[in-house]
Amino acid sequence: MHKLKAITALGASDLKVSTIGDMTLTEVTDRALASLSMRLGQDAEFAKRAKDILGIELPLPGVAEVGSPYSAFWIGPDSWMIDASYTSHQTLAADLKSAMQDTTSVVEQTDGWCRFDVTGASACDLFERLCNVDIRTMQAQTATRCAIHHIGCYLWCIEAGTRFAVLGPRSSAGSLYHAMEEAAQSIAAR
Amino acid sequence: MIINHPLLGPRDAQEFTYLGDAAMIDRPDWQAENAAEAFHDYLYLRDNPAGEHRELWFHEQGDRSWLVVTRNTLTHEITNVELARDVARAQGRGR
Amino acid sequence: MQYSGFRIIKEALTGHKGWRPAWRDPEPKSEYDIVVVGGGGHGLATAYYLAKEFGEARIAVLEKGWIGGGNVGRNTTIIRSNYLLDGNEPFYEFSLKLWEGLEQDFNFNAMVSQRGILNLVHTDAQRDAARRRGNAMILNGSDAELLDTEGVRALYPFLNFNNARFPIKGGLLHRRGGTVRHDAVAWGYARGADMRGVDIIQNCEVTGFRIENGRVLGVETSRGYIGAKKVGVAVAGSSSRVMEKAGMRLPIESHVLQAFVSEGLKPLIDGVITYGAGHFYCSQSDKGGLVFGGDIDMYNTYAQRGNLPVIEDVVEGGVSLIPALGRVRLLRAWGGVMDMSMDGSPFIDRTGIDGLYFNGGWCYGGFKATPASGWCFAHLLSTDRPHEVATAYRLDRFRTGHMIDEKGMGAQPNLH
Amino acid sequence: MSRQINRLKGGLVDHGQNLNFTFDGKSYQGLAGDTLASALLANGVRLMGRSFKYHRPRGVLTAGSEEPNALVELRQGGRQEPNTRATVAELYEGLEAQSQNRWPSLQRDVMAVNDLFSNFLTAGFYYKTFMWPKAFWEKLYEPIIRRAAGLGSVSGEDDPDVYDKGFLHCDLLVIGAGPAGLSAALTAGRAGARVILADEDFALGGRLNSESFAISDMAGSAWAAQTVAELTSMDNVRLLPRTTVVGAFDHGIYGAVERIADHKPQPGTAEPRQIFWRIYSKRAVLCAGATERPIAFPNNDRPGIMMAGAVRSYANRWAATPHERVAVFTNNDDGHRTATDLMAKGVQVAAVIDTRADAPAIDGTECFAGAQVIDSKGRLGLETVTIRTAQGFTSDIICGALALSGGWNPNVHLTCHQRGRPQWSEALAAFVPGEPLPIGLSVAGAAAGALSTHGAMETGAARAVEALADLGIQATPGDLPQAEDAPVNLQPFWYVKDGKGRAWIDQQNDVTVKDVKLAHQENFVSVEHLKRYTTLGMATDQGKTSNMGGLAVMAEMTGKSIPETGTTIFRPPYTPVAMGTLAGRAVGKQFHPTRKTPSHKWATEQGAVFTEVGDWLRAQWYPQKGETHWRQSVDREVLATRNSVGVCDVTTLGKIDVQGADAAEFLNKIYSNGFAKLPVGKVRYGLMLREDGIAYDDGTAARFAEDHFVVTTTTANAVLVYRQMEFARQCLWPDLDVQLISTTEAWAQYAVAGPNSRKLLQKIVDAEFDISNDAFPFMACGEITVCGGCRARLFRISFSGELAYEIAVPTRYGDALIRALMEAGEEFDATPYGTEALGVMRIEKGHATGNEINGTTTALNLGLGRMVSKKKDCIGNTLSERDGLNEPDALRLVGLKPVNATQPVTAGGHLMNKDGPVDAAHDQGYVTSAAYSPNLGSSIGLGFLKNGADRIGEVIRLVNPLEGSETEVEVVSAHFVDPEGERLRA
Repeated sequence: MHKLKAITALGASDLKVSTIGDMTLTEVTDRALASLSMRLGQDAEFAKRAKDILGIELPLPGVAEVGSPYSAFWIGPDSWMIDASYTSHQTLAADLKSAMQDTTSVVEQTDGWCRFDVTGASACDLFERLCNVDIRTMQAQTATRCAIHHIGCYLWCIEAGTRFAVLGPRSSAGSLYHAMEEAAQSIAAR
Repeated sequence: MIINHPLLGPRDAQEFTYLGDAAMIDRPDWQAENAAEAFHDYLYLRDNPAGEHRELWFHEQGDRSWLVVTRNTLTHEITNVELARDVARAQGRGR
Repeated sequence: MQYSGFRIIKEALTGHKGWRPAWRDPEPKSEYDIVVVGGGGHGLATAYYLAKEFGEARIAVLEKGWIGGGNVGRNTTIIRSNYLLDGNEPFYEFSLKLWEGLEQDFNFNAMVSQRGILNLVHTDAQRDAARRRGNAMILNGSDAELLDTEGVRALYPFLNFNNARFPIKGGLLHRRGGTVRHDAVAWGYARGADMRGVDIIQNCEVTGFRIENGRVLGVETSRGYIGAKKVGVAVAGSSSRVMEKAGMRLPIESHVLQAFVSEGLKPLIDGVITYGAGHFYCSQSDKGGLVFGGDIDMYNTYAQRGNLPVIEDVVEGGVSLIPALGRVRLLRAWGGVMDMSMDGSPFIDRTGIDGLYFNGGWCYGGFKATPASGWCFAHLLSTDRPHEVATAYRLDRFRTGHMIDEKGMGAQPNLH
Repeated sequence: MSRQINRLKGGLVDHGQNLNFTFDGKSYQGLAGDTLASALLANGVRLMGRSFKYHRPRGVLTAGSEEPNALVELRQGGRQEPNTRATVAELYEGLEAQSQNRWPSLQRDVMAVNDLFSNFLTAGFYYKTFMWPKAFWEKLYEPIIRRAAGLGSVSGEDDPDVYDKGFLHCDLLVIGAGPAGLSAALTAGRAGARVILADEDFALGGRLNSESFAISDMAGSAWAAQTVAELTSMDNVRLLPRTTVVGAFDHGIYGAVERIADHKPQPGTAEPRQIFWRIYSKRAVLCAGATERPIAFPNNDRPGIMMAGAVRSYANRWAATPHERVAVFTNNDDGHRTATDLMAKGVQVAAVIDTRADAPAIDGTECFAGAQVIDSKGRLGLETVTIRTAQGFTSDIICGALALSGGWNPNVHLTCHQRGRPQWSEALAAFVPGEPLPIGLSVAGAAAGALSTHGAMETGAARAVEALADLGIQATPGDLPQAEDAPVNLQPFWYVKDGKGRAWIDQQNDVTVKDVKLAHQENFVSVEHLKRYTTLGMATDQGKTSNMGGLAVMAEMTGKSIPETGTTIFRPPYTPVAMGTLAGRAVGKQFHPTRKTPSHKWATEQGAVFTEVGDWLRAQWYPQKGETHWRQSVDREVLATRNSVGVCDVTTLGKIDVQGADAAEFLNKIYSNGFAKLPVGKVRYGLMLREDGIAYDDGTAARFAEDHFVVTTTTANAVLVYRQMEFARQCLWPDLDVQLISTTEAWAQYAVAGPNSRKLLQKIVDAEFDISNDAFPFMACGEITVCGGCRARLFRISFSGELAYEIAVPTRYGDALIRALMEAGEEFDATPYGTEALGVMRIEKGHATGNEINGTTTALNLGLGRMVSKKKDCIGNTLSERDGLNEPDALRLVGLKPVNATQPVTAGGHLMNKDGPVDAAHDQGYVTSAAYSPNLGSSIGLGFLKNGADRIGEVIRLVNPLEGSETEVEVVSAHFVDPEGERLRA
């Protein structure tokens, strides 16, 4: 293991967790990410190899497919984000690339994103104040892009109504977290 | 405004960046006789209709698709939304 | 009839029976020497100067609705001569000089008020750009001062100096810039033109041009055919629609610019302030309302209305710059359709058709340009030669590569 | 403490709960459930404000948000709120209100002198005078006018409250919770649709709370309460009281303001004052009710003269009357309703003056049929009205209040927000919603012209059923309860013609019948001209109570019908909105998100000074002990880098990952120079043009594999370049096999520059990677590991002109890497440098950045003409050949050095020939960038100079009239340092 010590997107050595009202905001760093983009005209071979290596179907637009060790959600035409445990981060992109070969462009994304999970009964009230998503009808295991405080994020519904993950650009982690915290305090003040 | 994304369904237009007339897809041949004139007309002249307008929107805070949206410039009513890539291919653009 | 304080007293004492129409509503004649299409600020100013400065007679202004109903009636009333490029600054300086004598010239108080315009800068690069601009202004005979933070604070202590995301590092002050009572400009020109015999014909829409052998003979209108030796089109907002009737495609797109006014307040903002880190500029009218605006809605439209994203974007900038505005109420939002040109600069030029002349592409700079636009268009219509300060405003400049791109945004109209 | 002398029994106020408040410093008591207006009336206060122009004493006219007169300054300091309508300000304990637009006091306002000169201050008088002498307008007249104008004042202090924004989604949005809105919501709610019901009032029910008639067997207000209770119990219904829907925008999006804390002294901790909701509705029903309109007559503006419906509201809902003796002036049955209700409450009704010859008699008071009110008296409040009977006799009637009813105008406002035009209804003598309605919006109840309670409930339910049917939701209107269904019995009557004195139409802006007539006389006859010339309808009420009156007078003048004369269309917002609400949280430091670099934490520890670069915060310089001026720090950083080694965080540069079989061909089309032949393991500098041939952005592309490049962009253009590349990929060359994704955030990247940079890197790059000059020459790139196995990318590129590298690791290790570099670099005095030193060194090296690539310059201007290939198709090359972009004396990028080394070179200065005039006509160019070069020991600059390439060695003038400086400068090569580029290859 190398000598460089990681810090969190919020610039600390340990994770930020705060409980506000009935909501808990948790910084998540133990996931590794890589994006798969299908090469032109590789549809069949791509799908086959993806199924083999990932063990899950690559999901349709707006959908997240959860599995182990790999989960995936759709990020654009012919493009998916693969989510795996952080222990695999050193090799995730390389492993996927060697499995997918020339059917796919693979890009390591682990450090492109910060992630904050929100749990609690008021989670819907919170996101109602944060982003333009019909949060109350959002089904478990769906994911969508949205803007929170002008920051482009992915919103991933883990349990409908009560548990969500927000993936935002890492450099804006502080502003993103601040916006979520302020909104949560506003909800809790009711 | 709300743009009914062919893949994602209704999305607020605020997630998109606007470019303009879908004729921007029809980039002229750089080796043609009248290339200079053709590029001038392509880049600078517009129909700018008061009514139905085919235009390019980029889903910047979304899936990064370029869309061709058919929208009425008098009422803002949107009657059709297509993936620009499909439109470009249909219009004969390739490599 | 000459307007004056004495006149008001006389009328007040005699029951105001003597006031006459500010302009007549004549029936259109069958032919004119010069027909100006468009009864907005530019069209009316053109007619006024044609009659007053160029000795032209037999002039008509054709307006499809009511005069002054376009952008001269729906703007944020700012006048300024603070342009960067040689193609522009002499023209706008000429315009500002005309503003400075306008009311006495057309005997109508348009409340020209040189309250000063302050363009704030928030980075060193912006300061360098402001310096280049300020120098260009001075070299063209305009005025400019470069203020530091303290200089700005002295003018506007209530700006956000303590808690700003983008700190105020100074500003470029243009003292001769200011505001004008916008409607009064249209009315003043209309009255002045009418007094000089110009026929202002409202509710008269041009439906086509009669063109033979490459020469325009007249216009078809909703009130019948009207012959004309020369036709000048000044219909910003509808330019593409009207010129299409003459078979022309233009380097112009139509976009909506929203503007806003607050409830009336006791004096708060003395001059005009533009925010350099967001889309917001603001002044206060004599009546007390804060008049402010920001960026266009970005999509092509002919609807004189906008949508929420821009409204919120503008107000976010406003409250960030002036935190006290949080308590001020926005009273009314409206939209004007802009001729957005391909380089952000206008056109005053002949067309491929003899006797047909075009004035348009003003983006959202049209109001301040009204006097010079009218004068230069009148010059072109009367002499067939461009006025010296408007020689760059050619329709073919994109073909030859002589763009006048103040913002450096290239051929994307909604970015200018 | 004054007593509540005009407080009645009953109503919806809590007689058991007194609330203390002050108005102009005087203490009063009101009741829970009061508004400021109802509480003042109950306390016998009729005078509440002054008019805009003549400063006439004014009282409350209405009981709602359309109020033009009773405007006050609420609260103090940063929370002071001007122009607050007393009619909608909920009373709370300790409320403090001040009257406004008067001096020294409301009772004695010296500006009232204007009223004496009103005959001189007619409509538009100011357009005709104040022109001589010229200078006097700005120096004398205008300042006086500005001070006199305006209404309330803001404190100028920062608003201490916070505001939220939010997004709601529903099947059906019901706007207004009167009888129509309640039955629409009930119908839709019972059908299981997702419903939002919003109403501006704090008590839902609309007129049901103000009228005395029953619904089936219970009071209207009781039915409302019962219905609200049922709706509250439904999970699929969301009630939004205190919420005004202010605008109807495209595609079913509505803006709404919810007042969370305005009915409290101040918001609780972390509580927002208001929330601005964007409501996304599939369908909407407008149930906004109607606004009663006055009848104009001479001196019709005295405190105590009010709308009849408002008088009913105050009596029935708020248990208050403006006076113990009230008269009524009406042209329809509503006036009679007011008289009956007042008498039932024990208020004395002096008389009912009804313009209709066939007006019905009324028990308990005299009704003068066919009569008119032709004048009124009372200085600060109404004392008598003068009437003319049908027979033509005039007589005075003593009364402290007059209730006016001229009929009702449907509240069509939101139907106009998308430029729909109302239509005239002869039956109602009013405008009703007209086509085109905003898509998805329908209208019910009084807003649609169904003015009876029954009609409101019926249409409300019907519109809901239709709207849901569109959505495939089956709904049935329940059985409607028994409710009042009186026909509209009205004889249009707009203003009293003969009679002396001014008759007000727009009370706030002081527009009278005479003003409208003058506008007509001067040919300001189109409705828009009328409005703009007289300011009719331009006040804070936007003409809700005045537009129709003005239109009617103008119609009479022109001899046309009202619809022929025109309609006035309404613009958003429906009622004025606090700007704080529209700004939400995006204010102050949160105006934009803040992007931080991986070294931010470390740099903060070093005491770095940061600067804004777009949304990024970057270290500008790193001051050290003893350095008192930023120049000392920057000079030190520059020298240390050039003499040994410096480190700079360059993470902010855009990084775009380009992969695919056609990646190289794609880049060939994006960049003006060629990339097809770039070997794997190499980096190349690339120049991008816009399609118009102007330079767009520059950067590097590193080839990691045949089918894999990493492209860097400038910080400022990262988003734009990515957008343009996606456009090219999807719209121009859709069949190229290329995939793009931004990885700007994923990698922490540092420039390591200076003669010792290799030695430093060799200490952290893992041994198996040879980065010697031979193995890893200038413009090499590769994937390596550092610090014992951390994956990294190494690029040998140089912005400073020194032997230099850029090294990237996954972002989370960026903090550790900068610490590792500094530690390993100690022996070389490795120095962190910021954006200032970066700028100095790139200027010394003549590298262009945003100052030079400014959107108007070409490759030729930049001296990069050779980089535009003519042998291939790439964006911009065709139009870059236009004459105007290739003139013989075109601007060329040059270096500039002061002849006198002690003088500064000023960025933004203009260039003039050594001799000759200094003016725009002789402008030779301008300075784009300047800095002090500690290596050359003088200030230096880059600039664009006409035909500059051929003028090296020439001495010219740098003029800066803006700051009064002029400097002689020598034109030199832009490469001040190491022009041969030996260092970077070392």
